[in-house]
Amino acid sequence: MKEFKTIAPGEELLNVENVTLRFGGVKAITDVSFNIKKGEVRAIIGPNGAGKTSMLNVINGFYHPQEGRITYRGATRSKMRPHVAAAQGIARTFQNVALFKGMTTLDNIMVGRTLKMQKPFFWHVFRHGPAMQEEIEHRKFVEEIIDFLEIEHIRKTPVGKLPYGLQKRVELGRALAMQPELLLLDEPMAGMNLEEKEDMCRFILDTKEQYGTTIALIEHDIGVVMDLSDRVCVLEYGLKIADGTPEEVKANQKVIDAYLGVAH
Amino acid sequence: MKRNLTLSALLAATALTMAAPVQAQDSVYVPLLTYRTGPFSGSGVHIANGMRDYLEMLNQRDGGIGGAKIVIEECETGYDTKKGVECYESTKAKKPVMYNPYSTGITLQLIPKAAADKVPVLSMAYGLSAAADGTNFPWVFNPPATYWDGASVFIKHVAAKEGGLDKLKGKTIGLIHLDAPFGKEPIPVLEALAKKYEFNLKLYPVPAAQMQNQGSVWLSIRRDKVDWIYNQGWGAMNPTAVKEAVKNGFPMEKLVGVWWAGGDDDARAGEAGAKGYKTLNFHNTGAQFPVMQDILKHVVDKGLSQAKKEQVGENLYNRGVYNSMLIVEAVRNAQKLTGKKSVTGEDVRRGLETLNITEARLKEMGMEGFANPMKLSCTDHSGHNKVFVSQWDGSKYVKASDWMDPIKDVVRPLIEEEAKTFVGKDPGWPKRTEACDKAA
Amino acid sequence: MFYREAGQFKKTYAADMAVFPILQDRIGLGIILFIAAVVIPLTGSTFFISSVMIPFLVFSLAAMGLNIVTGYTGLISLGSAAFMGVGAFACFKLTTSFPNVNILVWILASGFFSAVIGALFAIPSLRIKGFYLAVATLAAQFFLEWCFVRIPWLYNYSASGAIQVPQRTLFGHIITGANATPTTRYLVLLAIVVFMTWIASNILHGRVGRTFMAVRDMDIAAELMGIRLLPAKLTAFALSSFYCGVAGAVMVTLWYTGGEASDLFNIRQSFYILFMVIIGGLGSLLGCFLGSALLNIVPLVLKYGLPSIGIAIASETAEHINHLLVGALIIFILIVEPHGMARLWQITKQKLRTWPFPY
Amino acid sequence: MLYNILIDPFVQMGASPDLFVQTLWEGLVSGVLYALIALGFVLIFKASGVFNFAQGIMVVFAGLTLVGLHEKGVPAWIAVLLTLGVMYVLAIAVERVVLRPLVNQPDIILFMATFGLTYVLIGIGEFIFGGEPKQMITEQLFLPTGSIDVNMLGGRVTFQKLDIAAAVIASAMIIGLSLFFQYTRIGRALRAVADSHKAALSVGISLNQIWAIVWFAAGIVALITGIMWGARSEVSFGLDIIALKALPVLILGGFTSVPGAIIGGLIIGVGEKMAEFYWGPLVGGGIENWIAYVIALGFLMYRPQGLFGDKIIERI
Repeated sequence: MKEFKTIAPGEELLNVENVTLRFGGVKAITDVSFNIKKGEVRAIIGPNGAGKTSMLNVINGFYHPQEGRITYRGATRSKMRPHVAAAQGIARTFQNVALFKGMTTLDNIMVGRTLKMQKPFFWHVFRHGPAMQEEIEHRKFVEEIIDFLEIEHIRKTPVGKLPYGLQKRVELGRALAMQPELLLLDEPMAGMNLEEKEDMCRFILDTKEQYGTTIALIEHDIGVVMDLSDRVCVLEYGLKIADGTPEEVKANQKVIDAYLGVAH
Repeated sequence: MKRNLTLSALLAATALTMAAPVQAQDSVYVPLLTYRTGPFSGSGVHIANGMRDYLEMLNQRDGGIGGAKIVIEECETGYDTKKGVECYESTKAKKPVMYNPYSTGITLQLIPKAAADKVPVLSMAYGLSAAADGTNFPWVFNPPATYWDGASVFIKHVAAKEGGLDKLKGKTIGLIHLDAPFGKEPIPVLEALAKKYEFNLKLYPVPAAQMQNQGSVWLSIRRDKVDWIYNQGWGAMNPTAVKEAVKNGFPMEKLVGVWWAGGDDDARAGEAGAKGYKTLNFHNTGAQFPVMQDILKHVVDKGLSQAKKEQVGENLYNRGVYNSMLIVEAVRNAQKLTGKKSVTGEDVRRGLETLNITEARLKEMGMEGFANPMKLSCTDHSGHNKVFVSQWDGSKYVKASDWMDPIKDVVRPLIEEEAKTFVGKDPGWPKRTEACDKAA
Repeated sequence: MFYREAGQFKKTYAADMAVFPILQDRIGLGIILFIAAVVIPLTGSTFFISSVMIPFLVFSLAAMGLNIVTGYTGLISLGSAAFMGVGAFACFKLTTSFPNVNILVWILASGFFSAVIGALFAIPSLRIKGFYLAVATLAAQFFLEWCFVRIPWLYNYSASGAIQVPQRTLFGHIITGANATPTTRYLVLLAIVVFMTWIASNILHGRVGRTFMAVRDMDIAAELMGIRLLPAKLTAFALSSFYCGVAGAVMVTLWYTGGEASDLFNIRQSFYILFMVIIGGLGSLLGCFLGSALLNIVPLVLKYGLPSIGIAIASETAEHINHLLVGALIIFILIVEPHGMARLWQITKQKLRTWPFPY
Repeated sequence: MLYNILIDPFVQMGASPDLFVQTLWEGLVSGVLYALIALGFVLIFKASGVFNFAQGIMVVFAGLTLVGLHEKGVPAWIAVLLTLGVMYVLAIAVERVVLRPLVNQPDIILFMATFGLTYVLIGIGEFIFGGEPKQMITEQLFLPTGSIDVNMLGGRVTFQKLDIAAAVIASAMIIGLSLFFQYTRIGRALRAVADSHKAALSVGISLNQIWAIVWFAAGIVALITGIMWGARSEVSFGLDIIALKALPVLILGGFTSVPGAIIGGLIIGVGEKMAEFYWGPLVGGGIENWIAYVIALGFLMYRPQGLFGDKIIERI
């Protein structure tokens, strides 16, 4: 495996080239190429079943495309195990919240720190010395995130018991805990009311500013997408139909057809 | 965790109250570790009934043993070692005169415990064969014969039918056995005899979980062209073995079970085809003996037994009666030795070591023809007494051979050797300090 | 009213991360340990110590092992008894081969043998999940059971396959073999169990424990968090088997003194341990103790308790009722609270905090 | 050594073909019986997603009820009907007491609940009929006994009439069940439920009723299995461990496939008999106990979804 490089802001962080993904005979993604630059908010939109989530799954190595190449931080690969992706700074949230339901908010976010905790098993056996130091150190970091997302009051509540909006927030917190280079957000605002959406927008923008994280985002609320993102990529039936700034995409006839449902 | 504590406290209280002496004046407390549940209950129920009924009969007829009432307590083990040990621990405070563990697993557990607690263990023709060595196992008794004796008698029976010990040469003799300590017991002696008489020994282990699924074992027996089979099985294994033998056309008169493979139900399972099935035995079947009639009269007819009338006289029922007879005779012997009525476990151990049941005594007990005279000694806790072969005639077992002595010159040295290896490595094994009594 | 945490402020993260952050809990734990280590040995009858407390502790330890893999990591294992067996035979072999090394060392060391075997059988767990994995662990159960009978080296070639744990001492006290008093054996066992519970609690409250639970709750998400599934599952199985192995080792050395060892580690034992975990509470250390206590006590109460308070019940009927009751209890607990008695206890505690004014 | 493992068994097969055929037959018959138990599992798993651990004990329970009733003086055919009644009541009770309160719980919880059910059934069975093993009332049920000896391949092959009957009855039942699922209203409803609980609910299928029906169907299968197993050995609670053999069968066949259960059963049955007969002696025998699990496990590594199971696509 090639070396992963550090990418300067504005440079290309991720490049997807001609990716095709099939499940048996069904093509989920066909020959899609696009890139993500460091420091931008990149949106992927499209109607249901357009292959957006599959695209994210390809990026963080959960699905392996049959064709195409993916270059991340200067290293090209066709296959990457998800945990390697995670180790190289790709974090994500999920369309249907994928939190660890039996654990508390605090523990969920602490799991996000797993990769950064490397003290040997031996010390964990006694929960003293280095292991305890490490725990406390990371706990401080996690408390900062909790503070940032304003979820102090649910710190010790099992996440299964939380309302949907808060769960989404905890999930974002867990992804942030990984201090990712690239953050993939899969419909972070689905099913939220207006107020919750506004909060979430604020968190996303703050994340970008405070941590300098690059964000790729799938979202159905076109208003939110247009407001938040720097560039938008539009998929339909697994094909890329448009790519550009929000204004360019808005004006694109294919996009309008896709969303308004013109007969082909 | 508070709930947990209240429960434990409750239990502690129960345990303490139970530990209080229940022993009235002039009584002997005989705990019976029996199993009427579990995978082996099919055999266990009959034995339990027989044991209980004989003791109950003495209480009813004679008021106990030598004036001491027998306090009988059954404790259910389910043939499970853990429960068996629980039974032991829960009853040992009541000064039992001896234990009858009725499972090889439980016997193995009780062997060291009983020595420490000074209670004899009577594992009648089961348990650890090596325990026949009274020097190393002063507190364990396995009369009237060990599994090793049984296996050697089987070989003698084969020789008799084949026309002499020299005719064994080249024959193939199979051992189908439960794949557990109980089942593996006869292997060393059969191996020794195979060497001596130059026959081929084939082993067919049946895992406990496969007891009812013996198809491939019997196919192997057919393939290996086995001439005689010795069945060291128990519980559901036996009826299945008999059925499979019938099915595979194995000659029934060449299938010989150890005495525990001699349940009436075991043979019945093979229906008509099972006629001719043989089993070793050390007591007779049937209800014609005076002792059985007394049991029927004093116990069964009064509704004091769990046995049905027609079960009295069946092989395993009679086995239980025989076992209880040994208990009672040991207690009686101990009473004679000590002059006390309420004897203790230590007294009964002495009673067992000097046990000598003569023909005259058998007649007195109404057991003439039911059992054979037998004798134990301080070094010999099994006696290596005579056994015979019974045969299933389609509805009951009948005596099919004379009483035969085991091949003692092969068995005894093996026992002493095994006893040494069994206890040899343990620095804490109790050395025999008990004095040896002269026969009473 | 007395169970209040008001006024107990935590000034450091370390204090907040303590296993028992509330003062009353720590006092309660102290009392329980005092009862277990002082009151019971002084006042308990032999029967109570050897037939109630010792089995209770041994099974608590085994349940802890199973709970690590099933409750915390979400992998159903039906082979825990077999892994206990590995520990038991390892301990027997080690102490008979090297009699001069202290038995305590061997008891803990035998856990490592069990851990290796457990990890070996866990390799398929990456590819197979759920019930399929449960069946795979049955393969371990039956195969190991067979090995215990079929490899005479394990039981030092004794003719019947029975083993006899020799007498060993600790600080001059006899702790194994027939001459060890139940109280000594109990105290040694208690020390081992307390130590092992402390270790388990440490591991499960830290990074490793969180990894296990993440795998349990959503293994895919865990992988995307950077958790490598195979090592995580293998660690869980190894740790679980370690606990089971030690439980097996103490079972033969401190509870049974040997005997028909192969018989002790059969499939029914595995089920029995699983029931303890279900009834006690999946994913809870306290649950291991509660489940083990309940399943050890119910049969004893039925068999010995009822007759002693005058309810005559035939011992075989008690046995039948016991089956019925254990089964019904499992269903009942699952319906009332799928997380077992431990969760019920937690709920009670939660209520106690605000009692008598819940609003 | 290699010769013993790789070549000698096949030489033996060739040397005495009659024994080979006999082993094959034995394997097929036990395979059919495993398949019958597995079939009960599949029925319930398909319709309710419940992994019914209690299927094995239901077999024993049904057999025990039949024999127990007959012992109490009930004529055989009435005893069969009564047993069916008992199994029906059991199905209703399971649905009411176990499944309904546990609806929407994770699979593992339901699985564990069936563990509880196992012990309840053992308890009830022992309580009413006693714990000791019983003889199956083979003759009263007009099951054939005895055997047919065929002289072939230079030897003798024995076919038990009972085994033949078992194979015939099992096939008839499997065909019957497939027809039932294919062509009846309830069968269609069952298949709908198997596909999606929610969708089935939305078109007005009563889940509770369907569950009761599949549990009853599994009960009928259990009774027939119980009679067959019982007639081959005896009816006792020891059978439940053998019933666990249905689990590797399920692994091979996939949890949702009826043909899978049958073919898986036959593969396991034949595989274990062959392994025990030809390879068992090399390691001292007794391998029949675990070889089935190892076969299944090896297979699983290669094809995690089983022989007929659908390929698993993980989604997130």
